[in-house]
Amino acid sequence: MEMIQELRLKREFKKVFNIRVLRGFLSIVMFVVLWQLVVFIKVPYLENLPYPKDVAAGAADAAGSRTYWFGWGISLIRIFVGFIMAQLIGIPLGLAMGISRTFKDFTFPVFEMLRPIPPIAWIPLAILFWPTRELSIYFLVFIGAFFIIVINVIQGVSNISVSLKWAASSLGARPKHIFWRILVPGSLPSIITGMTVGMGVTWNVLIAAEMIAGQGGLGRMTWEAYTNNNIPFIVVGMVSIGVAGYLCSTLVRWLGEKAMPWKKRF
Amino acid sequence: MAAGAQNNQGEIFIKNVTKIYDPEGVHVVAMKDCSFDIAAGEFAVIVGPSGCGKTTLLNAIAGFDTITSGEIYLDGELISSRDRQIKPDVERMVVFQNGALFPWKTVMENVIYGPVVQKRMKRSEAVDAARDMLHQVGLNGIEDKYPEELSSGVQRRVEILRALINKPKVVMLDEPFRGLDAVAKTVMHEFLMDIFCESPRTMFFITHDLDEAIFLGSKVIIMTTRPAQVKKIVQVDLPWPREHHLLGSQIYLDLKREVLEAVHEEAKKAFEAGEREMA
Amino acid sequence: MSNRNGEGVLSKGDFGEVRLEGVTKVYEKADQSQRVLDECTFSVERGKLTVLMGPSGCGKTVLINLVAGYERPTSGRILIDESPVDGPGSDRLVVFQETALFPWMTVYSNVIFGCQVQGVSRGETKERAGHILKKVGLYEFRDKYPSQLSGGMQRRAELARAMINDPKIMILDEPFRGLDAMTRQLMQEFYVGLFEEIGRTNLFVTHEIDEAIFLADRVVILTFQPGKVKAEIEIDLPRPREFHMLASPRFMEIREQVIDLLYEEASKAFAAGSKAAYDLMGAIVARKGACEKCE
Amino acid sequence: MMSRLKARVTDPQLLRALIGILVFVSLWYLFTAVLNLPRFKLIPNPIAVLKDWFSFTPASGRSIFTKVYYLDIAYSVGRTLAAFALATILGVSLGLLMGWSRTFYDFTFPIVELLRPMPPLSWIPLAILILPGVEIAVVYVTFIAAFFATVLNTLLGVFSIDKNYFLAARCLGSRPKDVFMNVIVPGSLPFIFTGLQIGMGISWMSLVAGEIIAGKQGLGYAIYEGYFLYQFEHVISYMFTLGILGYISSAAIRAAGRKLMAWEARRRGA
Repeated sequence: MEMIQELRLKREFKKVFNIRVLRGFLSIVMFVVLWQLVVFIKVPYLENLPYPKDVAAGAADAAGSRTYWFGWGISLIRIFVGFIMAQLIGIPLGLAMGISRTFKDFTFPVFEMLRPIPPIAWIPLAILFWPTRELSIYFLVFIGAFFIIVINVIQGVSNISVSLKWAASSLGARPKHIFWRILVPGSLPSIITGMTVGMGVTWNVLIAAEMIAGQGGLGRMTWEAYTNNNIPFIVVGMVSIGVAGYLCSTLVRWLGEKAMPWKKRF
Repeated sequence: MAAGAQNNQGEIFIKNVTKIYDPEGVHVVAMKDCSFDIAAGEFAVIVGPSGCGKTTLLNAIAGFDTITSGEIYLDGELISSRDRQIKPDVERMVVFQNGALFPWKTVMENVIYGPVVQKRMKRSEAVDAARDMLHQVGLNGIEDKYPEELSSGVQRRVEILRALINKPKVVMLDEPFRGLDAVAKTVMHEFLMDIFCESPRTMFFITHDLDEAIFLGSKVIIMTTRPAQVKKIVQVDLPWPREHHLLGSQIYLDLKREVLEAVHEEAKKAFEAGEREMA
Repeated sequence: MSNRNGEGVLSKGDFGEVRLEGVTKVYEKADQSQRVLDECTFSVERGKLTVLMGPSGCGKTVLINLVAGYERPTSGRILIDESPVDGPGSDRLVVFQETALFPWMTVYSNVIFGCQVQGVSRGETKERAGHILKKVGLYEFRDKYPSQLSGGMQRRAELARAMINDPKIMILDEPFRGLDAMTRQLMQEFYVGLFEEIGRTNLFVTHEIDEAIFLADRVVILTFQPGKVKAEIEIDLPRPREFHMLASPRFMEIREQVIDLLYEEASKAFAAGSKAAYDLMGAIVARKGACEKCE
Repeated sequence: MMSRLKARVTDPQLLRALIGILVFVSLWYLFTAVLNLPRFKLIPNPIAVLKDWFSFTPASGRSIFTKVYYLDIAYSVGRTLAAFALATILGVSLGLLMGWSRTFYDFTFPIVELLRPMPPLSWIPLAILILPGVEIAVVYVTFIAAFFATVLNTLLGVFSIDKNYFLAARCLGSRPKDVFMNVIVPGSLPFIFTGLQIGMGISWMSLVAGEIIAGKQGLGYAIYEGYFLYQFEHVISYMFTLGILGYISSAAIRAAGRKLMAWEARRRGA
């Protein structure tokens, strides 16, 4: 019994003074100190960096300004419109390609022809084609997520073990049952993976699109800070973009967990 | 190292070993006051329900993990206790459950890995020694293949050879033949029997297969379900080398019945406990 | 569909009989053809448990797929109660090697899947499911997902899913593979008890000798490529079967007989250069040595 | 051999692929050249694109017979290769070290996680400002893109190695450095190559953005220039050129992976 008591004490001790959490904290402190130092002693090239405290001041300024939060809103709307369109079109397309060999044979080569083109290379064409700048940004965001989701859905469908389909059909399931109750839930894990990866790429595309062609949005604000030579605000913009991207990915992952309760063990 | 010297080495004393796992605050008493001895050069087979702490003992002897209390001695040296965890070493060799041949090395590279990395042999010497060993057991011609090109039976034999080339005092095998079919298993038993009869050394063999246990073991140690203790030790006094026709003999059947009954009782207990835990 | 006597939902007596007549299966691949099954003729008797054994690559799984109706034989006929097999049907149910529970459905949803897609009324579905889940001891676990169950529980859930459809014939393709030996032994006892209680025609594939003899009324042994029927052995161990029998002289006798038959096939596999060749060559050498010593 | 070739040619899959591509190109032609649909007016038709791409005297001055086309390719490929090589060397070694040493992991992982969510392209303004010369800024942005993917996948690779290999290696008398060379490096290779594959994709994308925003030469820059000069044919032919280069580079990584991981290839063959 005392052995157990002792173990419990040890665990409590570890919880409070967890060396690993401590090291993590330390490493971030060190990072900030190093940053300060690098600017202070004027390391070549890095001397142009703002001090951490300038960035903090910039962030405080930004948090109080309406335009800053407006930028968040614009960027988020762009992401969601483009991203959701990509899912709405990409998931059914991927399912169709995964299920029908013939359909895949006809469409996949075209798909493979366009897929390796970097999404950002579509920028000029998108501006040309779409009547407004806003639409062309939606389109670019769409391209960023579209190919990834389609590939993942196809993979998801083909990864479903044939014995699950056989089991269902020997239990008397007809094609519509197999589609809705086997193929759709079975490819869900890959769909979520595709969405997570797509979300990452999408932010990257959006930032480029905003810098090049956009009006407003976090990317544009960061770019304008550059043209105004407001270096602290460039860093604030970068961090904001990072936070926004992180929140979006977390949202997708959370949705995934909600949609797939069977993935959780206990 | 002379063969005679080896015979007197590899004596294991396990004294009052207790192991408590304590992940996330739920303490699990895996083993409680477990004691038994294995004589030098003895083929000890451990059977018992899953999760009964057989692997706990193996990990402690090999030096992979600690024990909560008790002591384990090898040839009189304390190798594991509450405050002592010996480092893994070539004198205590482990053959793993799912096979741990390095998939990125060929058979030859795998077998000579030990002697070369310990700088005990030159590469060319090790290659010769390995080739001899492979030849002796009829596995020549596969030196340049990767493990995954081979059937799992051959993989297991190569892994056993990789352990033996280091001339360990103790060889510990954790369900090494799990997943092989009946025919392949028989081959493995013959193989292990030959090796053991040629140069007996202490074996610590974990299995679930009772025929295997009685056929190979000089004694079968049956463990209880959690918390694990020794339930029964059955001495197997069958003549060496064991041969297959033994399987039909009355003395074998009696032994099997004895082991079967003891194990079955524990398996049922473990099963019921498992269901309770999950509910 | 089910006669509701005291047993509730599982019918008694309405079991099927499977007969294979000269079943041959040839796979055409590019420019070569591979004969997997060759003139297989045997029957799975009504209400009996027939075990199919053979070395790896003898076409056991193909045979299962043919009987289940997932594939068609190249020639020959498969008859169920005198009518030929024509695609999958709910009179035959297959329990697969690796578990084929739908991971995204709870145990309960898995079990009622067959009833749902066949349009069985809600009340009856619920009653049947409750009955069967209790029978396999999973009633308390009905709201768990398969990944939250132990291996043994998953297999029982799968058996329940198959049995709720009240099939005439159960086809089991190494259903206990991957379980550890202890759990496997307990599952065999559970299954043999279930079989002895509710009957049903069973076609059971395994490569574990002990499992085959312990469960079977009859063991059918297939030859190595192409699969033909090599031998049929009646297992005359008394029922109900109990685990003690594993250590009975009769059991060991049959075991030796089966091993001998399998060795012969193993040697052929070796001659054919199968990947398992080294095991088998070893087997033959070991075997010969042992026999010489006996004499 | 002949029969296999014949099977290839008569394979419905190939035929269907050709039909699929033909339909796509025809639709494109129909919308742009024949029907002249409202939004398609400015988009060049496929024949015009091909003509320009393979012309001796292209209106845009950029076709496969002009020196400037290969100069653009050389700039872009050079930048990507430099950035990618740097990302591989630094990323793989950082990832392996993080996987090897708990302490090192504890200290570095929080920083990686802090910097990783920032899209590589958000670095552009800062990179241009503080780094000497636009060239280095573009390479830096491309590098960052591949770097995090490589670090993360290498780390995942080390974590994916079966624990038993470590135990076996220690049993056999390995010192830490032997474990590193004989277990960690080969064991994480499959994941490393996945990481390189992903990194290469993001690299190309970031390169194009970098070139558009800050570049002076290269495919991305030329695309944007084409847009301003109303030479839309070469916008499209350059998009396809980028696609082809991207495809070749990922094929090259796959080939290198197969070469280095003979055991994986043989398993698939068997």
